[in-house]
Amino acid sequence: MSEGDPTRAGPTGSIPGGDGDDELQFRDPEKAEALADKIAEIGDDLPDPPATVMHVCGSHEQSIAKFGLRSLLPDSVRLVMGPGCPVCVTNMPEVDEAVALAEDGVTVATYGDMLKVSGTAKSLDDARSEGADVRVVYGAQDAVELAEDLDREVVFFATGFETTAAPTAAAIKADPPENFSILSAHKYIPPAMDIVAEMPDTEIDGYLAAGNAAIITGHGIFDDIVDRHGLPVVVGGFEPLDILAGLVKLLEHIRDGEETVENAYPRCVTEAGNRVAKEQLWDVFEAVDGEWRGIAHIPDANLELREEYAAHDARERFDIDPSALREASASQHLQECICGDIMAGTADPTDCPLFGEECTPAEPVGACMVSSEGTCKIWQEYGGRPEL
Amino acid sequence: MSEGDPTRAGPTGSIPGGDGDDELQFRDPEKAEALADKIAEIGDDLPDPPATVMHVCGSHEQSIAKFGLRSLLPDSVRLVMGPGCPVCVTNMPEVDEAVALAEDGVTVATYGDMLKVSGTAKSLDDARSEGADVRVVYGAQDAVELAEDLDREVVFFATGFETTAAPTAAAIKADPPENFSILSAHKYIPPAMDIVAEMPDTEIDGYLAAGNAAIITGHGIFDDIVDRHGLPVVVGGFEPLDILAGLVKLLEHIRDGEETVENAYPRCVTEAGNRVAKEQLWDVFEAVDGEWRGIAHIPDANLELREEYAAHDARERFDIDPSALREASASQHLQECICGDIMAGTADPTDCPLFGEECTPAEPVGACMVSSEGTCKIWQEYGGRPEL
Amino acid sequence: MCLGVPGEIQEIDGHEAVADFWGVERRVRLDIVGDAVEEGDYILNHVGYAIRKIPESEVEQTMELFETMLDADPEDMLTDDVMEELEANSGAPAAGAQEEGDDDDLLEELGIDV
Amino acid sequence: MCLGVPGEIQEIDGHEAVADFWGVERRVRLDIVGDAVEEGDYILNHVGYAIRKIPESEVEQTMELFETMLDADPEDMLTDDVMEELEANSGAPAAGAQEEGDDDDLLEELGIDV
Amino acid sequence: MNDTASDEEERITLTHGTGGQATRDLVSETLTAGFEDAGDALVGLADFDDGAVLPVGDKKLVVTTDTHVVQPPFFPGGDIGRLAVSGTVNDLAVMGATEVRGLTSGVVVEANYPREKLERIADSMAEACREADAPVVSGDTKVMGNGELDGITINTAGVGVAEHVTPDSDLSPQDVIIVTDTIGEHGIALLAEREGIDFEADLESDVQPVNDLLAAVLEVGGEAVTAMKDPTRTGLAGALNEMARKSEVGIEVTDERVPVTGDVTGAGELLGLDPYQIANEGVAILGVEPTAAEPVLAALRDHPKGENAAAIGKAIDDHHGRVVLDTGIGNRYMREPSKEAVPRIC
Amino acid sequence: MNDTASDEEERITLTHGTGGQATRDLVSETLTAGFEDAGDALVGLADFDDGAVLPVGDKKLVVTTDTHVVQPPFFPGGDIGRLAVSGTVNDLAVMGATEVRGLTSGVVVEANYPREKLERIADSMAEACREADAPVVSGDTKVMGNGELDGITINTAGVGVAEHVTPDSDLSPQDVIIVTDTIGEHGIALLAEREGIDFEADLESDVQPVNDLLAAVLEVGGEAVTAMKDPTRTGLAGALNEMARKSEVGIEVTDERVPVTGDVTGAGELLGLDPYQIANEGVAILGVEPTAAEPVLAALRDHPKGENAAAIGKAIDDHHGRVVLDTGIGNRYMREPSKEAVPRIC
Ligand code: SF4
Ligand code: SF4
Ligand SMILES: [Mg+2]
Ligand SMILES: [Mg+2]
Ligand SMILES: [Mg+2]
Ligand SMILES: [Mg+2]
Ligand SMILES: [Mg+2]
Ligand SMILES: [Mg+2]
Ligand SMILES: [Mg+2]
Ligand SMILES: [Mg+2]
Ligand SMILES: [Mg+2]
Ligand SMILES: [Mg+2]
Repeated sequence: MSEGDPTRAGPTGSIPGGDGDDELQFRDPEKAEALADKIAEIGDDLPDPPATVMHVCGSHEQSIAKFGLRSLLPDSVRLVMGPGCPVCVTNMPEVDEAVALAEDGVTVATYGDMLKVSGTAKSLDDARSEGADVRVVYGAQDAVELAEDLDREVVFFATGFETTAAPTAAAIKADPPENFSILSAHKYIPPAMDIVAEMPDTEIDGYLAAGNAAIITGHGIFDDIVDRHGLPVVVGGFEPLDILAGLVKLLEHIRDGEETVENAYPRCVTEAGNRVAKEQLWDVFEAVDGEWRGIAHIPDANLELREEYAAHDARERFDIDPSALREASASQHLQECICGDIMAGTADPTDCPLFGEECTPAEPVGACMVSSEGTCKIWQEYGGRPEL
Repeated sequence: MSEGDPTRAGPTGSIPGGDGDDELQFRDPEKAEALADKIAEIGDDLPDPPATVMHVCGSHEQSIAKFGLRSLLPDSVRLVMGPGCPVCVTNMPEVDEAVALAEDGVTVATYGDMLKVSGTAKSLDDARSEGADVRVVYGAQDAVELAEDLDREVVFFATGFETTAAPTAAAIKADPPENFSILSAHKYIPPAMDIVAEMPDTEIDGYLAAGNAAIITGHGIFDDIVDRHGLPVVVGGFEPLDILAGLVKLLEHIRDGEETVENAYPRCVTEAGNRVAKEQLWDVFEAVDGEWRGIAHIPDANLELREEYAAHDARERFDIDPSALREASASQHLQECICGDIMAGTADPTDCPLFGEECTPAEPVGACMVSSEGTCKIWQEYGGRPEL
Repeated sequence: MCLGVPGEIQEIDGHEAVADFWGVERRVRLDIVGDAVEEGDYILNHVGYAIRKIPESEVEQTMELFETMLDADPEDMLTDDVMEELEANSGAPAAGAQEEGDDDDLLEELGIDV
Repeated sequence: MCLGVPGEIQEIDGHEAVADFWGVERRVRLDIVGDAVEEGDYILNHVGYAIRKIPESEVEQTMELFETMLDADPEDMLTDDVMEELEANSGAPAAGAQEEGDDDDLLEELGIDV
Repeated sequence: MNDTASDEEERITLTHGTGGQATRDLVSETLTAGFEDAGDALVGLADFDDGAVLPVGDKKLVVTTDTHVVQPPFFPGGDIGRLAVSGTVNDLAVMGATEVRGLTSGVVVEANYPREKLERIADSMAEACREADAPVVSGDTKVMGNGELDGITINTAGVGVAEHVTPDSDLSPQDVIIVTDTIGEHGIALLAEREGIDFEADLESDVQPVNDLLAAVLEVGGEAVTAMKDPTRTGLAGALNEMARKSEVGIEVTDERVPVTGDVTGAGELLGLDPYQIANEGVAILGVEPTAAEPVLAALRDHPKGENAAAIGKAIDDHHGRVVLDTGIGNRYMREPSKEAVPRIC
Repeated sequence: MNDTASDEEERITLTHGTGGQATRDLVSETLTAGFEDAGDALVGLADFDDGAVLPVGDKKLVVTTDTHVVQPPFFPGGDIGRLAVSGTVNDLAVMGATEVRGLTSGVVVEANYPREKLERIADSMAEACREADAPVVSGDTKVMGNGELDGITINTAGVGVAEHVTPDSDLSPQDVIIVTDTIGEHGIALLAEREGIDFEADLESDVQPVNDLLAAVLEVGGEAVTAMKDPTRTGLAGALNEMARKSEVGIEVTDERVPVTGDVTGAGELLGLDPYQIANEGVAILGVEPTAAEPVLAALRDHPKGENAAAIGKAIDDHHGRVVLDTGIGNRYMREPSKEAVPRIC
């Protein structure tokens, strides 16, 4: 594709650079219509409508909102987003630690989405406004290179699910400079799916599992979830057709009462996952209990650096003391935030009285409005579920 | 005088705030004319015209230039400025020390005039432009207060003749905070008057001595100069009438061949001077040999902190290393500067080919163009010796 | 930040490669891609790391999956003819905006009645 | 920086005083003034330090000095009359610019011929 | 670091400077609250348009201003000088004043800034001025201390004369919405350069003055050109929403009709950025009565700066104040970005 | 710290921003070297006047700009908002455009700036606008990151209409030189505030718009008012020198005729500063034909802003391009300051 070609051909879903016959349209409107028709048809046969289908990935929500996919679903299908935004579930005390480090003169590098996430008293963006050195990086490798270039301590505030933790692990294992360390707020998603599936108010009929996470861990990992909760799980990709196809499969299983795992993203996901990535992930991190913001205390769902990497663990290298930051009490508005319910699938952003009023991406109240993977932000940016 | 009174009554020379009868006009045009007539008359009777009268004070030059006094003098009287600008005679290595300290992260406070004085490689202003913390203060006391307010080392780069050294001494003796120290470039003027009087090309017929310095040291100090060089010395004040009156006296002595000291500034100067100030001055400082920029190496003309004040002596407190700054070689222009000749009374600024062209107050080449007490700067700002 | 973006490997240098993402090139690390990767291979990039090689065969498998899903239902409107038509279209993607004919065509396309 | 500026002491607080310099007030240190200073006294300020008390008597002495100098020469134009005139003027200093009469006066003062 | 007490004071944030709702709120609540509008202005401050329109004698004078704070000041495809001239020329042009009577230039530069860079910036201002046939008639230069300013800012104000004023508020249903060029290049090029994300593609800003292009549009379209707007800081999405809101119409846009280069969409996908929400400079949005749409498009495509012009949708009498995007798969609203990916983009 | 190598690059210094010869050199060598002047400008960029004059229809349009970077932004007697409006209104007015058609306002503010301060500044802009009967018609707001800007800068550009243009270059010998007010208050007040030199006197800036005052002048003086100028950054001395140089006359000034308050001279003596070289804002210098001098002075003194107006000298056909000061004791040239006591004064 030439750089000056003023068309949207590339980005509408073809794999780039290939010759004609492998340029596949995963955004093709007519196929989408056909899949939507299929969904409508299955929707008529569902045993206990509406069926609630939960996906657990911000990229899923992005695609759903960006392409207006909910407008294609029948009333008998309810598609909700669970705790799929790693930014949103980052706990305030974790942000406080990053802020405290930044205020102590350490260079804190992190993903752009993390800047506006509020800690107890302030966000990293606030700290930066007040003169702290906070940098946005594209990923762990860029943070390592920053540490190589700078003559001072660089802490990478590492957030994200297992897909993102694997690159962090790789960066740690690739012998980064001494002045580089990690403040891990990485999370592991399967235990959260367990917890949400068991929440009393949450009535999930099936999971559309996140393809990216499954790339690393393999879809075999969802067998336990199927067993424990009696739900079908379908692994789906992120293009509109991937999602619609995943929904077709998932709704078929719901209609047919099949408690099974199915891979609707075979071009990327296998049963065993990416062995190398998985190895590095678990070599560097171990799963420990921890609080997910707005959701719950979840066993084995936080990823902590193992002791042998203490030299690159910011919590070991520094005496982090965010206590001064904790004195401020949560604002009135924050107490009204229903992010937790939204992530548990029991509420939509439009159910929140602050949505689009007091709470906007420019002045977010809850974490769901901060990240481009947060449900509230996505609904706000793409206009939510419009009556069109 | 009310603040809104739009007249120049105050500043044209009366003593402020007094009631009518002590509001004396030291700038009265008609008295000035009478004194000028007197000078013209004496000028006609001078034994060996033109008589060269040297003053050694930037404030004298300021008044002379500002009020156009040279336009009142007959051709038989040549009024020149000697090494009367403490800024101009500050040596490059002294500036280098201040720059090195500033670049090492110390807060350097100094008089505004010092900012643009070039060291070997750069000025304090250059250092400030590059991020060093350099502050302008009104005097030593303000620098002390700065040190009290700041949580870091403050060095006062102290320049000036004995009049200015006395306040520095007072500040040191008034128990300043620990983080306050002095980088002394103070100078003592009588030895310089000795040196200049003996220079082969300099033919001085009399000194108009600086009233300010004499306030501290007393005019008795000039007896030796009279004895050694066979010259009359008249101590003069700074108002136009003071200067004209001083010149009348000095020219009378020249005409009459009287080698004597006379005090034409009795309202401020006594024979013994200001005993308290003198005591503090010599208690804190001792006179040592040193280089005056552009003039000469002069014995006992630099004022150095005595050992007992080492705790507040920047040269003792810090390991000042300006060697990196010394590598740059002086610019071509600087080599053409004739500041030294001007201060020795053998040249006028207009004799310098750079004057007003390559060398301006905005982009000074030599130190005489930097300070508001420098001859070149004064001539430039007030238009020199206009043919009006 | 969760984004996975497919790209084509252009050049490999040890653990690092340059990949082309729809004409835009960027470095990606190969530390955890898990498969042997060569120039010309497609990978999925996540935060600057290739996390998966995408074999062409599996791309086709996806396509088949969609077809299976639709074929499975004989009542479905998607016939082989339609499939063929879709595939034919995919060669000249979305260039419609550049190729308008005359005034009426444009207004018609936009649904404007004059 | 060599400047010496006369001011009138307004208020004394230990080693520090506030002095009035032609209507503008500023703190001055009294550490080295060398004489007992009271409110209402004149001092000469140099870089924030009073370096000299200026007794009124000596101000008059300066005036006398000027007179002596001029009187010493009988040919001088400055008579007692002139002195008196000067002193009279000093009460209403430099207010000329505010008090112009009519047009002709102004132009005349400025040396403009119309 | 500020203490907790001073944290409670309300403070200005980067979001206040992104040109969207937060900026409008700040401006209307704070910066213009006490201002009286010009009694005789045809378009005034309160209209928040690209420029003001004032009657002077028998002429309609357009006046506008923008301060350019772009970081980095040199970027692929241009620099702050070219941007400063283009920005103001284009603000005038989209109001209908394609003939620029005069620009003013207010340069503020940090002490210690290399003179050679300043010269390059000035040269590029001069070149853009020649390109736009726009003379700088009045200037001002200030220097701030080292550390008091991050490099350089340039304010340009401009005055021009309009025959036919094209505010952003005069769309009617059925008006065809046209963009004059591919969108997003400027913002993406800056983002890539600024964040040091080393895309090895040639992402270049297409910043340019387009008054000549719009003069060609007005020559053909005349009064049938009902509205023009400069989709700068808040991108295509922001500009369309503003036009819809002020014109009290809806706007319908078809995704696949919007011209975007492959590089921009590629970089957008890679960074998770929506090209519709990315800044432009050198692109204009037009509202054109249906009958004039084709001639205007033809005129645009005849001009070297308008080769990629496209009709992307139309104004509708529904969804007032909103923009509906047909994604080809489903429909959704196209929203104005509420914060900007890159704060110092213009 | 820069290394020696980069020290050799020529760099911008604070002196380049002081408005005197260094600024003129920088501007003419660098900033406007490649610019073409407006073909039909009556007064253009190259004239370095307070503003440009352009014909628009049958009107003469005056255009000007200034960026205000004053530090501190709040000072006794005013703030940056009042200064920004006054500065541009006065630039227009001294060109003869006492009727302001529109101002533009380009605010750049640092992230984390207290909103309350911004509000105070905006209020004071609005108040000055009302005082000058000058509407802000177009605005722009940008936010720079914390540490990227020292607080706030405001650019104002302005357009006005002049019946009779009063450039700074039209003095003739015998013209009477008038200043409309006491000089130096603005600069001295800022210096004192900025350097924290705690004068306990009420040194207050007299920054104000004087277009109303100059309208009164022009009503009485008409075409006999040959020149007007704003003695801002380089003070009375700078402005007079510029007028003498451009008009190719000399100017003779009598020291004792120049109105200066006791406070200003007192503070000047204390700090070793010459009130003639200190910035003003809200004072104008006029050149008036001899016959109109007295009526103009009378009109000035009838106006509350002109009570202290004074004739300070005259233009002469000698000492071309220079200003001769009669100090009462001797004569000397009054020189333009080549650097400024306080760089960020306007
Ligand atoms: S709209 Fe804001 S406050 Fe409400 S749930 Fe979402 S993030 Fe929380
Ligand atoms: S004009 Fe400049 S170079 Fe010449 S003597 Fe004076 S200071 Fe030196
Ligand atoms: Mg604008
Ligand atoms: Mg614009
Ligand atoms: Mg200016
Ligand atoms: Mg418009
Ligand atoms: Mg383009
Ligand atoms: Mg101006
Ligand atoms: Mg001005
Ligand atoms: Mg703008
Ligand atoms: Mg004028
Ligand atoms: Mg005044």
